[in-house]
Amino acid sequence: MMSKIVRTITRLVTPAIMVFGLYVIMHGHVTSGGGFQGGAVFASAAALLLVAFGSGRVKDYMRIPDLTAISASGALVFIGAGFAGIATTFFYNLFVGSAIFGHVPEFGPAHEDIWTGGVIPIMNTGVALNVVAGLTAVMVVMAIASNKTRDGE
Amino acid sequence: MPLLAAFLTPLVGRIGPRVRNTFVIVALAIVQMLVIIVARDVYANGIQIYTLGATAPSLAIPETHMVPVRIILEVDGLGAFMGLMGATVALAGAIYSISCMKLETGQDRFYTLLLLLAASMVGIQYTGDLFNLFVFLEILSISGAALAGFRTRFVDAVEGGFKYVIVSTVAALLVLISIGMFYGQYNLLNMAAIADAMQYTVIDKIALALLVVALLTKSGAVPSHWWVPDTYTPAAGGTSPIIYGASLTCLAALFRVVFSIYGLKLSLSLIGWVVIIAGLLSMFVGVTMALRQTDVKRLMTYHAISQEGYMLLGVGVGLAVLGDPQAVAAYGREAIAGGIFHVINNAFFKGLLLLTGEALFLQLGTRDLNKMGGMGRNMKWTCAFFIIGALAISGVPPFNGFASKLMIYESSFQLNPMLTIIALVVSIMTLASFTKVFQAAFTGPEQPEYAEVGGVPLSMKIGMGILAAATVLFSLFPQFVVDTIVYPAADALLNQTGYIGAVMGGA
Amino acid sequence: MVRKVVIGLTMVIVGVMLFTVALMMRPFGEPVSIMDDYIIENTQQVTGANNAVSAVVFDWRGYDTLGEATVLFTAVTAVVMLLRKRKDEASE
Amino acid sequence: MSAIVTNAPFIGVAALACVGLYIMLAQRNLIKIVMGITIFESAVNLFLVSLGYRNEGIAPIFTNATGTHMVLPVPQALTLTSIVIGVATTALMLTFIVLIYRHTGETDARKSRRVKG
Repeated sequence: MMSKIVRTITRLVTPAIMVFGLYVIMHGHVTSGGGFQGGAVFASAAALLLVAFGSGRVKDYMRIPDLTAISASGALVFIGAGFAGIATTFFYNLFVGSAIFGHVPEFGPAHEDIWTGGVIPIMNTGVALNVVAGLTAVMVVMAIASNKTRDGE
Repeated sequence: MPLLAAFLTPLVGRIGPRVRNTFVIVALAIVQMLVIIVARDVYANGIQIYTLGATAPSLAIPETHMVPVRIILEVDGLGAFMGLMGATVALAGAIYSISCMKLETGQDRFYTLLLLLAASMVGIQYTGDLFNLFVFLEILSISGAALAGFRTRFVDAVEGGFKYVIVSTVAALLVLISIGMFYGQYNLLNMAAIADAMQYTVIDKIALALLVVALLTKSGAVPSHWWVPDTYTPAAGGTSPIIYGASLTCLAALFRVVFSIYGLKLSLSLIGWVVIIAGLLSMFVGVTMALRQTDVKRLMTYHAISQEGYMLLGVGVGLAVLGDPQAVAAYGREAIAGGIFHVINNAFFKGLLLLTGEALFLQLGTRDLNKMGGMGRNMKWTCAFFIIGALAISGVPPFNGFASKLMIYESSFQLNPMLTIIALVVSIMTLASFTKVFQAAFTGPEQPEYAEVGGVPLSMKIGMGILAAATVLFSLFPQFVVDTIVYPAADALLNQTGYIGAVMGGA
Repeated sequence: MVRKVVIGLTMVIVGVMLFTVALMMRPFGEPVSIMDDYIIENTQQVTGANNAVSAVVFDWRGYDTLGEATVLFTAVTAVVMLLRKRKDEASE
Repeated sequence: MSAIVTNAPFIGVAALACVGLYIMLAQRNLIKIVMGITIFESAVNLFLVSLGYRNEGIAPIFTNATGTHMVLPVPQALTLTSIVIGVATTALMLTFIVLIYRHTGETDARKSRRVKG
């Protein structure tokens, strides 16, 4: 548990970090960024919470089994997107040219169009779930463990 | 779609955390089946390639372009062979683990990691892409380290896991640097394409040195063998044979790199002799260290190092003469085949021995040979399995260990008789050391404090039984096994042109 | 003492190797780009994505990313497993 | 001589790698060893990224791009992958250190490990 200033600032900043993380994830196929980067940004919000409020409070509303389940399901979304194209080949980009995310931009500089990229946005989301939940789980577990170690000594 | 196995394994690993033992076994059995299907296909039709994400699986190189862009899975004889090995060992280890892990917590994750380890073993063998190899190597090392450190209440388990992760991370980083060197020069990541473009510059030589060092380290050959016993000895339940299988996988990855990427462009005799000397040292140091051990699993681990020496010796002999077609035909091919045959034999009987050692530990609560005795009466099955494994590993004639060692002896004799003599001496020392274990653990007066120890649970018997059955099967039909699966694997290593041609098309 | 020699030797060998590579490598900023040119030219048509890096990560080399996600998942599983509460601990 | 100037980034990478390696080998504290590995790893990542640099190239993103003279995208993707892998391994190594510390109350390699790496 840190001082009041830190906690207040954390309250203010955390939603902004999360929104920014989401933006990076959603626009991963259009601007720089992507599931991994956005996921890491998102997880840094969790890290901030951990530092500011201590592992004791955070672990009450972030439960490890849930986090692992989310992580696994994110990976499942990813691999599911890969399998979607198995009729042609594994990881075949199925949705290019279809109704979902199917717009195909012209070669060369193009303007922002979020409905592009075929299967990539979906994979991005899956990976992001994986990263967010995974990193958060690791941090929470390690925070708890190191606290326990310190108290035990 | 011959390569479904490779896709299916990671998927199965994902579902793992939520479903339990039966599912794991079913999944591994399915993987085993798919691996066998793939292997049959490869042996029937030659190298199979599968381009991920292309409009057609066989479209390795995009039209209008000269080099492969996407990741290509490429399965040749060696890949199929090693996949078979990995899947079998993983299956046996998993079955074995079911009953002996009952007392532990965190089983869900244990099985997840076990599946991931199995997946990565198959993945390493099937990939045709260098970077992909690196990625799977990392999966392998992380899951392996975690499994090694699974019994967190023992400090040696934790330390073993830590060593494993440090060693493999450094090794993987060295691999990554060499990948960067290839990429910088040729802008390629596909192994076949790199082999095609290879000009054998100074940078390539350095990359080769780094790769050889890294992969030898990971497979635990002698200059860097010190981590092996610490990691295997405390490894939990059925995992030690699987981790051992993982080491052998790294060994196979080394063969793949040396033969398929560098192939004839090497200064062969030099590298060949480096490999041979590493092999000899491994053999000798491993077995002498083993003779001094009283910890039953540690002893077996040192034997594992020593046996790895045989494989390196066999393949090294083949490598040393690779440039000379006559010598290859005369004994090089046989040497390589012997080395590879020894890999799979060893995975089976060494895995079996490690499992029996683990069974002793679980039932008696100690790994110290001096405290054991008379267990032949109480643990009849374990005793029988141990005898099979021990005879096979020391190369006693009817068993498969003899068949593969004979191939290595014969061929290495033609290169240099000294090699054969050392190998024979090591073999005898192996036998001596296992006789000692047998006497200490299974015969002799019954120790009063272990009078109530019963036999092992059923699933452990099945797990050991699978490996024992494989050992016996290979012993009964060595010629058949060698002809159907070993020689194709050896030929796959020798046939670098075919490996390149499958991807680059008509090269 | 032996330790220091070993460290020194390793450092010298690896250092020489690395610096040789650094010097022998083709000039910085002028990469060979057979594979990458193809990707830059074809990314938009084939994958429909504007961000070529994302396209490489998820489409051209999707299998690597699968492996990568698996690595992360493995590590998470491993960490959670290793730091789990043990039975003997829980009973305290 | 000219190679030293043009390949300065690669030389920097090599130097960084040597620093990491030295820390890895010479330090006794487990956490410092992990730090050494991390430094080595960043050197490798930098190596990969710098391999993909093209003189006066722009980021390989077509949105609002002015041309197609771009930095190579593949090394960036590879680096992304290897960074994530690095995070994973570092987490695992630190976990092991926490466990070792719990058992021995030490993070010193001399006391908690029989063989030194």
